[in-house]
Amino acid sequence: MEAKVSPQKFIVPIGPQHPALKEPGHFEFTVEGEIITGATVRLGYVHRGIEKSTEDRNWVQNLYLLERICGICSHIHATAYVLGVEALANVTAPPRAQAIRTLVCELERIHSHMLWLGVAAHEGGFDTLFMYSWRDRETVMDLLEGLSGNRVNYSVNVLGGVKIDVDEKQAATIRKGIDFLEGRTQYYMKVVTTDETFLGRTRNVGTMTYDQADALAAVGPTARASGIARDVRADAPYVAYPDFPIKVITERGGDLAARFVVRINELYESYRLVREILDKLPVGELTTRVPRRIPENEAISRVEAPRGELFYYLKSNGTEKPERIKVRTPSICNWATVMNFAIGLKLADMPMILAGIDPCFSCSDRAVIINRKSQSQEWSWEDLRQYGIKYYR
Amino acid sequence: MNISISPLIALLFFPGGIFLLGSGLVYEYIDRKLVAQFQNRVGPRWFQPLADIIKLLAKEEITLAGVNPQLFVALPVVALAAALTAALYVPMFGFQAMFSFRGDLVVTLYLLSMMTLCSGLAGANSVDRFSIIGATRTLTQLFSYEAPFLLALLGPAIVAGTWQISDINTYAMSHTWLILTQPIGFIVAVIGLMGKLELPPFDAPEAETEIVSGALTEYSGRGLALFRIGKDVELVIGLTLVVAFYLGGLGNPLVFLLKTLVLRLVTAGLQSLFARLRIDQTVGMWWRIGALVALVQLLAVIIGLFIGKII
Amino acid sequence: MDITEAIQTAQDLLNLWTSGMSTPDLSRLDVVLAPKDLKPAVRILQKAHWGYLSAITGLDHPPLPASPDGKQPAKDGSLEMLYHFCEGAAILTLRVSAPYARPAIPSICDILPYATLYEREAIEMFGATFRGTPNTEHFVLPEDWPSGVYPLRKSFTGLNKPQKAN
Amino acid sequence: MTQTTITAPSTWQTVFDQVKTWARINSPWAIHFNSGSCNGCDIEILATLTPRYDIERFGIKLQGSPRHADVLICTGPVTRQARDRLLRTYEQMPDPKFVIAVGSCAISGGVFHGSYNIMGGISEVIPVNVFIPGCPPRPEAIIYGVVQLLQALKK
Repeated sequence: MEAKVSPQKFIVPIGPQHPALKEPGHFEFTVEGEIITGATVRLGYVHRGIEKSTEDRNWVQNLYLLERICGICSHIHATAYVLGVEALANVTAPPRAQAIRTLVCELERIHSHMLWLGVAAHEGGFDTLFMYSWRDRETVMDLLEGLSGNRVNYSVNVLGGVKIDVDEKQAATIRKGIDFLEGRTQYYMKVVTTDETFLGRTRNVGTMTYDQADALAAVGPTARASGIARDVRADAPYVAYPDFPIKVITERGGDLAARFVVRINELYESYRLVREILDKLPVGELTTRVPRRIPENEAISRVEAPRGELFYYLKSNGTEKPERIKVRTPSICNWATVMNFAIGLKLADMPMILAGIDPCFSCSDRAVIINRKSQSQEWSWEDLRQYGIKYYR
Repeated sequence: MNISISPLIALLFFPGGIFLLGSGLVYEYIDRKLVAQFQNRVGPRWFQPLADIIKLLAKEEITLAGVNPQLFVALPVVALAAALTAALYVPMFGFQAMFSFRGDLVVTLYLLSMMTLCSGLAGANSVDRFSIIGATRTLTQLFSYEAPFLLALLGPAIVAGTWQISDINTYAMSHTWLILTQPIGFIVAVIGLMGKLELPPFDAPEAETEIVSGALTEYSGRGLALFRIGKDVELVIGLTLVVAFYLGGLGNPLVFLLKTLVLRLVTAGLQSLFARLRIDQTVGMWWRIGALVALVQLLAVIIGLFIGKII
Repeated sequence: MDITEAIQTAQDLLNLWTSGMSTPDLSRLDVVLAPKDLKPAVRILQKAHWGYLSAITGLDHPPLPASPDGKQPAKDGSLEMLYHFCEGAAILTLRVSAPYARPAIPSICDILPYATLYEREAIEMFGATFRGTPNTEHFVLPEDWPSGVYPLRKSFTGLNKPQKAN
Repeated sequence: MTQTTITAPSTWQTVFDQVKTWARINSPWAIHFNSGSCNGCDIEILATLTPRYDIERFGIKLQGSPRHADVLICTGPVTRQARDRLLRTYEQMPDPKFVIAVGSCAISGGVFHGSYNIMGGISEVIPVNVFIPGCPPRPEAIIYGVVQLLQALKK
């Protein structure tokens, strides 16, 4: 973690190697006196040049590449890509395929939210909740494995439809699993809203007000926790969401505790959706034909990933290979929001805000080099935190 | 029960060195097993701590550049020595303490906090950011739980009228359990013990997700092994102290085993119940609640004695 | 408001540039703009609270030699930036293109501060220049990336891998 | 250790070596490094900690600092940026150290093979002892890989 010291730069290097899990990032703030005037983030440790690789693979191979952008929400990436290609070739998948896609989308949302719940608790040192939530997450992983044969990267989608079918026996096991999970979620809701030490770490931490979130284009649960009713499943319903409408869940608080509550309420919403889809699963075949060469065209497909809005732009030039595929993942939105949300705030608030917005970013400890005009001191994260506490005493 | 064995053997083998290290490992195993069971995991096998220690002893020792090498090597040894000497004054395994003199309670507590001091110094000694931060956290936490823990142990000392651990032990054995007469003192003592051993909710100094592993980040091989054994020994001594004072003294090994295991169960339960407190929260909690409550308990005891004398 | 309403309000807002408007499908509206019109258009959208900037996509149009039968004239290469704004189900795309020679597009970071990450990505992937963007450091590419090499250009065919470490 | 005369190792030496290998087999501490992986393998590695698989039964503990670990579990096709960090982490680990490459990306760059920004597998950067194929490998496969490593140590 070499420290790049240049005037007016206040560098928070987050080590690429992190004990728990998260992707490595690298923050840089510009400080004038107490107020932060500029903040930026630098990725790079996880950049695999995917958009360039899509240009030398044909449409079918790209499906397997784009599924592996993110291990936790691989199905949503595949769905967005497949919807885009079907729009390019103006083909629509049969209703049964759309419903199965929605079913797996919701199961993946349950899986992702429970994972985040465990990891966020682990970040705060609450390992028992981490163990419990990841033990219960195994149930939804079994359901997904029963459906698609793989715990992660289930590759259920095919251009023009789905590869798997849901028979009555599988539907029964899914319903049983969902009932068990619903019971457990009530327990988590109780823990998250009543446990004193947990609330001590999450209440009014990293609060983002409604207009701040609106002005900075926040997406996903982070936006909904600040009161913005923005959810692509409701605004621009795709796959089978038009026939299975969802209720957008928003919270007022805008702090980390509100984000926990929003995500757990979304779990309830997903359980309801899964049951509804299983009851009213349309009958019909599973795929339609999609030509190998997609005619020259442009398409945009937006889907709601567990962490926010996922944006795909596809351009075809009539050959077997796409001309351009642009993927804008929700985390870039979250980071962009945070970087600008930090401007104008006091240096002393930074530890809370960084830990608050998305626990997956409060990675390993941050060494902070503060460049006041005259000299640059090297503070540790702890000094920054003590500075914050002293500042407010 | 007092058995007369020549001091050398007592020091090296029986209640002293090897046996104590062994019991430290056993208690660490019990702790990891209980916490795992609470998180309904299977937990490690019985010889796990022993395997960990031997493996660490057999590993390559890396001394850092930019670190004072003598200090780097000496600190773990001093830490373990402090912990072992503290064991002499405590009635280990229900036998009489080997050496005891008036005021050995203070010496024992001093030696135990020497142990934490050494790991704090070890962290401050190295260049690596994480260990410096770990060191500051260890030392801030040391100052925060030391006072209430001492006050909590003073209660029984005043009631027993002496500062000698073995006398307090005999007093506790003969009278009603002090946990009944001084419940608050007992609670503060148990929580103080968890603070001293840096068990979770108070494990900010070595928070794995925040500062890699705190003050001991740079240690590997022998240094780390010595620190870990030191912490295990400190664990056993802490348990015996609190049991000797509050749970009606230690008559014989069986009673000792029973009571310490019960206390071990309580601490393991508390460990898996709470999230890790931020360092400023722990310090705040100790000074605002811990110290005050311990003081109130102390006053209650003194007033009680005073009234007792008048009637 | 539903899709047709949203598209309608967008068309009224940007009535200055109706010449470049087209609706490729029900829920999308494309507006071709000259680089100098970009800022006023974004300011209008922001003032009217019409949706939010969802992404900036870069497109590379490599130079085309004149076709042998002389029908299409030789076209020199150009970079095209697509600004996607989303309001409910409607997607408005502002298309701004600039030739390789002068790839200067005004930066919209002063209006929409969160656009800086997207602009940085476009800068390092396509070599576009955004006049007035606050930060031009690498966003995803490594520090030791040779300058002047833009991976998402069609002309880029891969770096020679550095030799194995040890 | 200068070996003056090649004598059959004294019984003390063999006993000592046996105890050493026994200890090494029974408490392999691991550290996890994500050199650009898509997180699929990482969450499977973390899943091995959870109650259902619980690798603590074998004595494997996920450590924070490279100094404390003997086994480096790394995932992902080494991206150019993460390359020298991976090297530095590997060098920081004390001596008897082993490397496990988890997932097909770590073996050969997997589905991202040929991209300009990745180096291919982990073995392009550091010597690897055990490869665990799969995208992502199941937690049982990861545990089986670690057990294979421990068997190899026995010999």
